[in-house]
Amino acid sequence: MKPDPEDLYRRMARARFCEEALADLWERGLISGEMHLVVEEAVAAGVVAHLVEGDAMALDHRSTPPLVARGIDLLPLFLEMLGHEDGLCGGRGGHMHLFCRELLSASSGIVGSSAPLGAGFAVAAQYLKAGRVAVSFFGEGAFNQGMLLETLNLAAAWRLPLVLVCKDNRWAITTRSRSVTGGNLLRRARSFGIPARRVDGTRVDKVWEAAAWAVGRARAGRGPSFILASCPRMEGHFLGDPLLRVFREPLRQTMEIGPPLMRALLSKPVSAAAHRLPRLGAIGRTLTVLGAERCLLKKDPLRRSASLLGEEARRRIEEEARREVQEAVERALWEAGRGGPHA
Amino acid sequence: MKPDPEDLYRRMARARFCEEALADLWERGLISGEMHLVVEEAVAAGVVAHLVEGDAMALDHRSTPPLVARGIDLLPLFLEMLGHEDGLCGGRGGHMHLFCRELLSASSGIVGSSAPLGAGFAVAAQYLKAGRVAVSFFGEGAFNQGMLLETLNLAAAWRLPLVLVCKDNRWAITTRSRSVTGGNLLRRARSFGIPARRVDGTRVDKVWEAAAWAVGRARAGRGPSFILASCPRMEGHFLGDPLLRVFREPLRQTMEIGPPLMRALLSKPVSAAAHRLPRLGAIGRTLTVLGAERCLLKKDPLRRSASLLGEEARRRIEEEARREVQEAVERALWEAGRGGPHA
Amino acid sequence: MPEMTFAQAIDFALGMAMERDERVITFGEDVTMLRRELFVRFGPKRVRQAPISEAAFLAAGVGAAMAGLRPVVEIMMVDFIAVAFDALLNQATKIRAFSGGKWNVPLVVRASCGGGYGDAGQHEQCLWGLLSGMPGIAVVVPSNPADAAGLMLSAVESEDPVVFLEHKLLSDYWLDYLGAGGRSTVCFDVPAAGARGEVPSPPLPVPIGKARKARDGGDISILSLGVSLHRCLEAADILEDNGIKADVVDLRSACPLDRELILSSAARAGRVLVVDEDYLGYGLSGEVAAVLAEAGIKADFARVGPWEVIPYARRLEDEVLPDVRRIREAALRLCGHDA
Amino acid sequence: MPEMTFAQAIDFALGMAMERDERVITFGEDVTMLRRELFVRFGPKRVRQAPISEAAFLAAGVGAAMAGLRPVVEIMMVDFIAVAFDALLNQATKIRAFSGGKWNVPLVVRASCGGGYGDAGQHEQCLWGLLSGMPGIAVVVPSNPADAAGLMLSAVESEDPVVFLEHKLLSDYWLDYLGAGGRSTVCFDVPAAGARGEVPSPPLPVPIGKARKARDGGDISILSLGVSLHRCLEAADILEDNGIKADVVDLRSACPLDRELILSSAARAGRVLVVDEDYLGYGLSGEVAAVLAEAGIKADFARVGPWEVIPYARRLEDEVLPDVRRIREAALRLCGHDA
Ligand SMILES: Cc1ncc(C[n+]2csc(CCOP(=O)(O)OP(=O)(O)O)c2C)c(N)n1
Ligand SMILES: Cc1ncc(C[n+]2csc(CCOP(=O)(O)OP(=O)(O)O)c2C)c(N)n1
Ligand SMILES: [Mg+2]
Ligand SMILES: [Mg+2]
Repeated sequence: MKPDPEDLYRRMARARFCEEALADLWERGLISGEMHLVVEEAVAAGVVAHLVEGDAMALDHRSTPPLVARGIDLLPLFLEMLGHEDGLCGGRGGHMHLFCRELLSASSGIVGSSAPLGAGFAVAAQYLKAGRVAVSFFGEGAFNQGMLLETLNLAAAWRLPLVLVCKDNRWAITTRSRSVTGGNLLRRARSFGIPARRVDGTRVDKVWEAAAWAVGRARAGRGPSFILASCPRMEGHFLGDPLLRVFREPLRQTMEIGPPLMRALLSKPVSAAAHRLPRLGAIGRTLTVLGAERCLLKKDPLRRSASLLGEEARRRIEEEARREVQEAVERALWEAGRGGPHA
Repeated sequence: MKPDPEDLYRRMARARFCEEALADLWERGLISGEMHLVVEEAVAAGVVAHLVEGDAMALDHRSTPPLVARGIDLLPLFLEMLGHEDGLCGGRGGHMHLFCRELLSASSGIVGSSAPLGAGFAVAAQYLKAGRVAVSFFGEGAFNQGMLLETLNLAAAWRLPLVLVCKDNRWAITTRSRSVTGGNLLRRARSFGIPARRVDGTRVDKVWEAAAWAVGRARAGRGPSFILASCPRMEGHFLGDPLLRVFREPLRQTMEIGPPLMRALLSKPVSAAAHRLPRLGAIGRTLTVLGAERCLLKKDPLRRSASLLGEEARRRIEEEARREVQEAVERALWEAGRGGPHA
Repeated sequence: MPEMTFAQAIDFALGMAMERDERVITFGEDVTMLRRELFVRFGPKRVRQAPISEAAFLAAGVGAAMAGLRPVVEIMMVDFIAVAFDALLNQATKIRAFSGGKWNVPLVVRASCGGGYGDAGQHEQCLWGLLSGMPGIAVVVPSNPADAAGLMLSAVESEDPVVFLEHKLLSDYWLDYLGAGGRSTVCFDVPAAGARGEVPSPPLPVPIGKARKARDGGDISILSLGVSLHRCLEAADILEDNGIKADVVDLRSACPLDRELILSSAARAGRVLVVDEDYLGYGLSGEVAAVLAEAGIKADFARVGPWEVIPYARRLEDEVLPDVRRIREAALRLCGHDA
Repeated sequence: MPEMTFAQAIDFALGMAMERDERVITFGEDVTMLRRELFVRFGPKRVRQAPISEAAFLAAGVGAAMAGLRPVVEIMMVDFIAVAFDALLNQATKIRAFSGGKWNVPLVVRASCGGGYGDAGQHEQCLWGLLSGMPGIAVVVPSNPADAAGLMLSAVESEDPVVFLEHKLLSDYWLDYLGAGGRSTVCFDVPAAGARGEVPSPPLPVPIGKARKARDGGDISILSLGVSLHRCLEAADILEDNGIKADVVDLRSACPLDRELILSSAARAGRVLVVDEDYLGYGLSGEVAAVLAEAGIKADFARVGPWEVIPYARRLEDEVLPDVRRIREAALRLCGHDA
């Protein structure tokens, strides 16, 4: 079996343009609350391309790309984000709690909870629909959450048809995951008896291959597998991440963050200032690293996958996807009475 | 450094005789609730022999042997078991909730909770008392509990002076732990970045050596270690374990357990009885294995350690320990007004 | 009607549900032994042994329920729900709401509960008040075999999460495992009418949220459930000697409450005594008080039950758990007698 | 007295406590950024970054507290306490009781709470009712900077576990992180008097369990806390137009309750309205009703707040969270006016 580059690219493009549209709606204040966006389209597309009807997905707080890559109707999705009663969940779920029963897909904002939820989907598949599988998506930060660790064992002990996909963007909000994580995630999964592969999460073809292996194992009743996909994190933890604003609006943010830090540096006993300087430095370094990583655009998964197909196809697919997303957004805005073209 | 066989034997003998005394009190109905006893004296003694004042212990539902091996006052211990107001905890804790502030030792009946509790003790040691360590004891069944798995990571990430001791008796109540556990526990601990050693938990000298290594690492600020000690389980999960009663009182128990199982075997659709027979067989097998393991007395850790010292010393130590325990029990019964010698 | 023990009645109903509906499965620690008759009948796929990973396997129950099964997940003792609380608070009970009513979670959580045999407060809690504090849940607490069977049937048939609590003093095997251990040297105050009784065969579903008037009086309305209900009935008999006729209502579920029956019984009597084995603070008794107050029923009110952690010593435990003496005294005080 | 934001006041008090007592440490996810000023002052040992392992690090907080530290453990949002519930329910709050009073747990759990910015019901809960349902805990919910600082001081000085809840509408940085994200295109209904105010320097401890009469009336007693308190004050002002003078009581802690002030305010007014942002069922409002009923105060009673999961859409959220309109209407009804 070989990947179909056009199909994969279409999934990715739809996902990316939806993310961009959501960012725009969010900036305009039409979406409330936190909004976590991603550049994880390659992971989403490469995995969900293997799913068929009856397969299930358990998603985390970055749940739109897998849903969009899998082909969810865009209008109810956008209406949901706008809090509209015709939204996917009647406006009651919002972006961290998207539920699509038809696609057997559920998301949750509690870090780690997508793992056991996926295990439950896999239990049902085992019982009701031999050959069907479940996928859980989560971040590397979630890998220290007890219920996820328990699930590694449960999935192995029960030989569940479960694919565990870790999107390793190296950060959990402002924490470098490495600094709070012992050992190594691949070995960790294996030590529970789960076969594991590492993959470059910006390369959709590589993700596709790893997922072919993992989904194939699950369908054949050979139990769970683990995929560790490295991904960039380009937009901070959520939109408007205050740490990234230091770079976008340096003046304003530095004025906000700086003075209290200086006060802390010089607070009593002032003699301690020498000890404190390196700590201030540590904070500064975190900010710098966060900012610098954001600029690693050369790793943009969408651009990288473009090379897998011809220029003409790329342009056609992008155009179609862009049009589809745009129409859905406009239609959603119009239905929400919020100033679409016909408002 | 070499182990002191007399010291170790004394710790073990005290622990064993206390367990026997508790079993007796329990049989006489003077102790209420569940009562989990152990033949894990070698693990307890081999580990706690390394502890000094200011070291802490977090214990599970089998918490008397480490306390006794460490030298806790026996009278308040027995009074606690009898529910007396002068007991270790005023009669309010009981055998699963023994707290001894002087020895920085706390037990908990929630499986797995001794791991993070020990981590907290280790945090305090790190902060308040450099060179002091904490030990967590737990069973192999607890190794699938999320908070314990999280603690492996936390201990590694924070480089805590924590010794994690797993008493692997291969069973969690009636469940063969292997049948619900993926991978391998030693690898599991190592995959979190925790150095690990396996040891025969019936050989106090071997346990002592492993503990010397682990406690030494912790004292030196080199972080957590893991010891996997295999132990027999000779008394069922708790005293009066109904599954073991099948062997002790075969007639009565078979009458209780048998007929409902036969009804289940022959319930509608009766045609299914053929499928059901092997399941009945599985239950029978579990019972048999549980019963058989109970009889592996040749692995009794106390007898095995006797060979480490001369006959005369063994007899002397046993006699002293037996006298001490007996006196404490009698005194406790007398204070509890429950028919000791002076009642 | 056959007579059964409380424990038999529950597994009788569960077996019936499993026979009727292939989607009903059960899993949890030690279930192949605890539910060995069901294991023999339905096999390892439908009666499945779990590792000691309540957080994962309860959340897996949520997922399984969403994807078409009807899992009955056993958490050995309700106290242990604490390690799996997220699966209830943030997952199971949120999904119908978050999905705009489009997705539901037909999950039963089965657990033993309650004290009176000396295991102390980490293993003898009731927690139905705490559990009832999350929207979207039902918490049933049967007090006799027929209700136990009927409520188990209804729980399995419910489209939304139900916690089914099985009191250890009523379930002979739990009490034997945990309290007696085959000893004849201990005895426990087991309410006979709760531990054994007639059960319709096949069992009749008992609707969740319908209370039952267990005794008709009119001078005072005593509300309770589970084991405490039997203590109330005993106290009510004694109260007759003081000329007090008591209504005793078996609430049957801590949540939802049967407002209608509570209000009618309370309104007639003008005096309400809530007897609860769960912690009194911020729980069932408070909710009852609020329901009464909201309805404008200004009854005299009192409650009997524990404010504190349940101690180990049997004597201390008896002082904390609701007993006949304290129920009677509280009732007398409410009725203006000197207790 | 210097003026501070609500958020500044908390860290001001915590910084003071850390300066005074070496045993005070804080850990949790992202604390080196969230508490970066404290990090600069006290370093990585006393302000320690944790993995996303709430169950382990909260239980580690219990152990650390038992062994001589005074940890302030941050659980980013109170909703996440569900994954660490055992550490509170079965460990922290049990140890004083189980040890016969010989060992205690001076632990502070700090978490943000509350809604009104569109994050929906898995991230906007209050849960103080649920938390108060376990014996041995205190749950404080400040409504203004001075109280926030004073209660934080008392929490750190407490010998027993205290949950300190910081409402996200009052804490500017939380609201910015989670709601605004630097946007000028959204706005939130932030009560000005709660988000900023004078704080004594050094801060004065506010005793835990002492309520405050925030407004004196006498026709009706409105009881609330946190953000809702400000909604009540606003409603009370409007109620004056209807000739109704309202007591407004800031409970300050969901547990313990200040029975004295509640009873005196309720007894005088004869009408009690509990306004709660936490789920109404089986929580604070019920406990208040029971306290009143037990004391024989037969007041007219109503409550305003959510019965259900908080929905995502801002409009729907507004319908569920207590607001001035519904408070006013409930008060009018209680006072016999047509609302
Ligand atoms: C149990 C729990 N703890 C903390 C949080 C707050 N939180 C939300 S996202 C996040 C970071 C998650 O990191 P990771 O799993 O790596 O995912 P990423 O955001 O990097 O994609 C945290 C700590 C939460 N939602 N749930
Ligand atoms: C969280 C939790 N789940 C379940 C139990 C019930 N339980 C008590 S002991 C036990 C078995 C523990 O097995 P293991 O850790 O191997 O210890 P062992 O009893 O074999 O020494 C179980 C399941 C519990 N106490 N806590
Ligand atoms: Mg990440
Ligand atoms: Mg074991």
